[in-house]
Amino acid sequence: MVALDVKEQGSTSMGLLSRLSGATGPLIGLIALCIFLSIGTDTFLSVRNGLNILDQITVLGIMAVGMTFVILIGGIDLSVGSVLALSMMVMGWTANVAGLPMGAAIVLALIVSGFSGLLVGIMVTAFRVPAFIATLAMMSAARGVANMITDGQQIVGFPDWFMMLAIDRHFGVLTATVFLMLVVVAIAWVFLQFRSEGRMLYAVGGNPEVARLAGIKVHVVTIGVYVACAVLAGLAGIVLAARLDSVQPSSGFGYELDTIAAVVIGGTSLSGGSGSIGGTLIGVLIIGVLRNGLNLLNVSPFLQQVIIGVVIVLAVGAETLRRRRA
Amino acid sequence: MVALDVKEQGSTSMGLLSRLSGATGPLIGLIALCIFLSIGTDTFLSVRNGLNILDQITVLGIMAVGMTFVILIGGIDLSVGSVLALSMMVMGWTANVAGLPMGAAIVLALIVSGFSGLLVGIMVTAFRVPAFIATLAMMSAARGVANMITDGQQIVGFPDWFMMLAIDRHFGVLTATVFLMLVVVAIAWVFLQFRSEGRMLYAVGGNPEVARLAGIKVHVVTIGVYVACAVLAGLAGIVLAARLDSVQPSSGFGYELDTIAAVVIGGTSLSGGSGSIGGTLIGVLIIGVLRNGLNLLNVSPFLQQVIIGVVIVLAVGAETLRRRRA
Amino acid sequence: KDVKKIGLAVANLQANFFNQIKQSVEAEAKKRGIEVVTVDAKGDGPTQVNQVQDLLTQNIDALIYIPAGAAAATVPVKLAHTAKVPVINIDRNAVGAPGDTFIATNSVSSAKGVCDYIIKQAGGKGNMVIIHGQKGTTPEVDRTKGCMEAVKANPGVKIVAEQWSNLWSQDEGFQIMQNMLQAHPDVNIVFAQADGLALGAAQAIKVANPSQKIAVGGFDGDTAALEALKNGVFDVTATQQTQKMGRMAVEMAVKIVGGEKVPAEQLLDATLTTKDNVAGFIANHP
Amino acid sequence: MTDPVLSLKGISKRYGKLEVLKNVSLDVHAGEVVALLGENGAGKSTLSGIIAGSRAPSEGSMAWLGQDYAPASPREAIDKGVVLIHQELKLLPELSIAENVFIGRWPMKNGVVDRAQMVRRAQEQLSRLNLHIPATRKVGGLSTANQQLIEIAKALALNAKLLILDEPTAALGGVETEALFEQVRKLRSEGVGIIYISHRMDEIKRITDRIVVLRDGERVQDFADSATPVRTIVESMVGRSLDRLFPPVPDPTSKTVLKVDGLTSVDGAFNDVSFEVKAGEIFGIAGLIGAGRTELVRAIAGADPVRSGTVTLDGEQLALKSPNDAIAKGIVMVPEDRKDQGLVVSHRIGENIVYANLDKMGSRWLMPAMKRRFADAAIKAFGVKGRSDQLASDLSGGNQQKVVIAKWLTRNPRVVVLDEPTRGIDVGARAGIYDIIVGLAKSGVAVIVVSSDLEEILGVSNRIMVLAQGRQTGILNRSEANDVSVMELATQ
Ligand SMILES: Nc1ncnc2c1ncn2[C@@H]1O[C@H](COP(=O)(O)OP(=O)(O)OP(=O)(O)O)[C@@H](O)[C@H]1O
Ligand SMILES: Nc1ncnc2c1ncn2[C@@H]1O[C@H](COP(=O)(O)OP(=O)(O)OP(=O)(O)O)[C@@H](O)[C@H]1O
Ligand SMILES: [Mg+2]
Ligand SMILES: [Mg+2]
Repeated sequence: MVALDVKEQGSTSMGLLSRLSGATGPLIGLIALCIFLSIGTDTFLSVRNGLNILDQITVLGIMAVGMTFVILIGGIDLSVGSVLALSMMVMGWTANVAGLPMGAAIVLALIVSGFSGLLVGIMVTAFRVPAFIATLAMMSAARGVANMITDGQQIVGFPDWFMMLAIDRHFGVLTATVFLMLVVVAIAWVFLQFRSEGRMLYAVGGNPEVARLAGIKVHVVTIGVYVACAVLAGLAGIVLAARLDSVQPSSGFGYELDTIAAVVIGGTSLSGGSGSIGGTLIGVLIIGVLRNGLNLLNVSPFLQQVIIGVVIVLAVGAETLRRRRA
Repeated sequence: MVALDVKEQGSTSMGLLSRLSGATGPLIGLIALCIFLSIGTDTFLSVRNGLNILDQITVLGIMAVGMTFVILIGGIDLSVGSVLALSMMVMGWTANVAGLPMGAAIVLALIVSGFSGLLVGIMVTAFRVPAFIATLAMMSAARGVANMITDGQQIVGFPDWFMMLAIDRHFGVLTATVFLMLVVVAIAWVFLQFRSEGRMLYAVGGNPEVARLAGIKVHVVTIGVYVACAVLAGLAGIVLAARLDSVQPSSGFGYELDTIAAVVIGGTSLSGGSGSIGGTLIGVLIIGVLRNGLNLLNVSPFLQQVIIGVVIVLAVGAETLRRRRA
Repeated sequence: KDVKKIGLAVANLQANFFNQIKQSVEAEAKKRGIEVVTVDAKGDGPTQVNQVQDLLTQNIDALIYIPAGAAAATVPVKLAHTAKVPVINIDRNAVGAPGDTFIATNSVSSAKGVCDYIIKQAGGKGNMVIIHGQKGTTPEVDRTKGCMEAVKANPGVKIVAEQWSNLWSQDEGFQIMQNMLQAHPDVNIVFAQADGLALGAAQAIKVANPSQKIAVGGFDGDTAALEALKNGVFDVTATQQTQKMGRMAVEMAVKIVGGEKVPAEQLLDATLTTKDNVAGFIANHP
Repeated sequence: MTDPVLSLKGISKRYGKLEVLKNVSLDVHAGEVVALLGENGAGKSTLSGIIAGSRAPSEGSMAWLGQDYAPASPREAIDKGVVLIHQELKLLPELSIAENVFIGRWPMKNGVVDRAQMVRRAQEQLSRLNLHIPATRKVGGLSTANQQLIEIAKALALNAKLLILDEPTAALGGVETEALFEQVRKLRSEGVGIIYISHRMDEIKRITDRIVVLRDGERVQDFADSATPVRTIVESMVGRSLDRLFPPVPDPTSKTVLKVDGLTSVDGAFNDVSFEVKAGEIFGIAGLIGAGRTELVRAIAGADPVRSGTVTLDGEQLALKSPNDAIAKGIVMVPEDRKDQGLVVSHRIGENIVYANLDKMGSRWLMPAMKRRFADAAIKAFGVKGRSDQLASDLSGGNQQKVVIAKWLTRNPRVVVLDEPTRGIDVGARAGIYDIIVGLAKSGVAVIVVSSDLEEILGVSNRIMVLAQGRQTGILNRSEANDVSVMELATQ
């Protein structure tokens, strides 16, 4: 009865559940998955494993936030994996080859990432190249540049404090990188829910022409979103570098599909205009928990691929069934 | 003056140019690319290299036809690369492990491929799972099954006649596989242009609700299209097996993006309802010629990635500029 | 102390070389009654870090680590050592954080052997092309180094073209060779840095049907490639002792956990394999 | 009288708790035109959808030619001869006109689509409606009016026995309407039963044999005689007495607010247009379909670029590069196509109202309660039947239109441009919108109204500018303007 009341309210007032919009099905899926794994293994349900999962989803989580923005405005970004690699190589080269301080290297890496996003944004707005093509091209080009920086070689050995960002569990709980991810998610959530710039993304994604006629600068919003997505991909690259204590130009290969999958599993519509950060977080967690759980269950790698496919469909299909019943 | 006349006609009657719809820019790009490579290398412009390029695009070409159908109805198929591998492994296992005749093995491989497409079609229509998610799931699952068939091992050594399909140049010109691709392209073109079932794809892609109200069975069309795309991916797998005289479960990795890129470069809109097989052929040729040419120019692999990105954007951007001027 | 559970982190099961090691490890462990938990990083370094974390959560007694990515990452080894789990590295070793022992093939000398052989086949002179593996990866660098030693020793050999593959795959080998033959029809020596690439190259040569004889060398000794070698599809490969690597890895795990000292590095030779000696390798892969 | 072709008995339709149709019974005979009238949201389109097989009734039964009739799909209805022209355009922009006309049932020859025959037959249908554009042209890029005509051609090609026209003239001007009526009369004489839905009372009286009025989903009254006074019909529709449609139009001030000088479009849709609008003035723009009125006002509102000419507001020459510039200066527009330009239909109406005011709220935190308060105030001020958390797509057309206007007026604009402000809006609501227009003028705003409804433009404007093929053919004062003088200028 109580549950019913909450739902009633949720659908009329802008309650919590309705804020997750399309993600209630996936949320149920996530909970079911966790319950199943807690029963099926004796290692899943532990603080240590929980923290491991958080560690494991940092990179995906940060990238998925940027991708949520892009998909909300009805775009898509296939270049995130390559931009991540580019950012890593720029940072590694600046710090270890050019010998600049780490802080400067990180800033430069983020600037270069942002610049690649700017190029994509300009292609999409000024030259009307479909986002799929513009970012596919950037995916190829950024990977090429990342490779050219060191002629395909990796760079290892950063200052100790840098690596410790991904390892030291402050207060015994969160590493700096996990904390960073949580901050990024929180800021993005507040931005999308409560800032007028955030609401503009929904308007642009809902119908760009309506948004333009309502006085929203659609081109500026679009470029801004691609820059933000690229900078976040770059930031994910820095996190990855800390996690691996090395950078290599082949990093992040294939991450674009993972990232898009996380966002879409979280209920954000690929046609734009509807979705939420909360949903994306659920999508990221589903992927993270699933990979972790299948390893803990000692499922053979090939069978894992099959199960991942099935669970993704179930998580998203559950949402449809729920809606149909409602 | 004559050119102008043709254009005028093209936009009112259904002339050749208008049938290529969004692909005129890319066609110009393709021609420019060929001219550049003919001048830049002394090996590009030869019958033999032309035949090589045809050989090299067979697999992509066959898959791109199926993908054109899918994208025309406003869908997307990320599973083609995995389905290709699945088809190869089913064929290899049936022929070399189970010891059935080659013909039966090929038929079985195509049936299995079609079945995977059927599953996707049902997920998309009956359970309203977004095509992106349904095919992403199938991409993972089909790859897993392909791997499980031989526990990740490859299978080599098929009957000689089978391998010869990809080698023997009949009348000194076309191999059987290239001929097969041309036949597939021709049938698809006729189907889309002149059959009412083909026109239904445009209607469904243009607006499924309108199509439904006009009495078109949208669900049936959708399922049919995913089955066709999967069968063509399976057929591409057979071609690849003949070409390599072996099958391995890792084949076709990453082909989905190549295939989608070819279709979209060819002017088919990702939002569905507009596009053509002719355009797709141009898209496939651009990718094929580009890869071939860059190797002939002996460009380093990293620079190749950058150049491929730039050319893709230019080919598609040219279309926009052309339209804006018109 | 006994070993009950071993974690096996494989770089990429899609590559036959790694898959063979995996199968050997699992077979040997089964014989000894040890449970193996296998994870596949599909070639991605970060994924492998995640997977090693998951393995450690399951309280494994030893970790067999085949690094993914272009070069070995240090973090998995550090993580394992923090959890007091010994690490056996196979194929690649990280500079900053080596495993307790490292088992690998001496790629440089083996590659030299392959190139010596194909150059000799071609009569000590001619036009040579190299189809590299993924640029910048350890095997690519080492195999190039070894082969170049052979090339330098034969001044009659001229390298006319080099191309790099991304996935070490047969398809790529085919495409690259086809284009190379187009640009340089007079090639007579081909070194492909993996058997997949070599098989693809051989197929491309068959299609082009050139007048001269072209000597093709590969590397790895993949099961399928050995069959092909027997049928004369290509000329020579260096068979890595994958079965032995797997067996040794399990053995080392038992020894280290039992408190024995083991050498820090154990390099195995890859055996030069031609049509003459291939039968033995097919019957019984080393 | 003969037996009815279609007979509805006790049809009800519920969406969740909402009862949209209540126990409606209706007979339609061969060769008669039945008008179905009612306010926005009365359930007219819902009833049409049920008859045409695109929705299922919750209760009740239907009979077609004496047989039980319960179409499961539109296709089934079409095959029986029941054809609906939807209120919303149902065309595929990427396909040719001919293919749209025959969609799903393309003529075939030897297993392939017979394009020649298809184009020829489509062209015949077009010419029945006096539409002279090649049937091979793509539908995308045609004006709304032309698309509406194609929609009608599509239905004519189906050889219907019962034709339902759901607001077919909403996007049409006088000339096109005449062509349509001619076809309707012809079909009637051929024995086709017709249900005609419209909010334009003058049409109803001219074309229909019998009037059925729906109110809140109930059949409330019939008028067998088309001589019934309009006022009686309208009062039956709205359920209260309505004293007038047009409020008295106030006199403008003498202060010029907007000055347009020599404005010329990039693509030639309008040429060298000059006029002034004073504070408190309602400036009408009339013309035939395709005269370029929409293009002109879009340019003034910054939505389209211009080739030459200037727009001056309160003496300041504006550089309008985007709608954002215009809005910032106080020029706002209610566009002609509310579904594609006015509203994000898949979003809540509260959000839609907020979208137009984001820059004003920019520095503040958008708390849900605040947004709701803001939106509710606007909704209430305009009598929108709906709540701020309802999806825009769930509102009736008229209520959607009110939302589009409402979203601007919180900004206190200097110039308000309304393009076809009452397209598809019921008489009762229309009076409300005219009140809003006059209210704006009274508060000193310069109002520009573009309309294809002559009665409307004569009823609310202080002055009327007429365009013909992109040229400005004259500006008439209220005293000199009547249907004859306007049509004369429009056809020059
Ligand atoms: N899918 C739906 N879900 C919920 N309510 C709906 C739905 N479709 C229509 N309605 C509601 O049903 C009522 C009747 O709508 P309908 O479109 O039939 O009105 P109408 O008489 O055609 O109005 P108009 O003159 O504006 O076209 C409206 O209140 C509308 O909000
Ligand atoms: N999207 C478009 N693309 C190209 N031409 C267009 C487009 N829309 C309108 N036109 C053309 O511009 C001219 C004027 O357009 P439109 O019919 O909208 O004028 P209008 O006077 O506002 O009429 P309406 O009553 O339809 O609003 C016509 O010649 C029309 O064909
Ligand atoms: Mg209606
Ligand atoms: Mg207009």
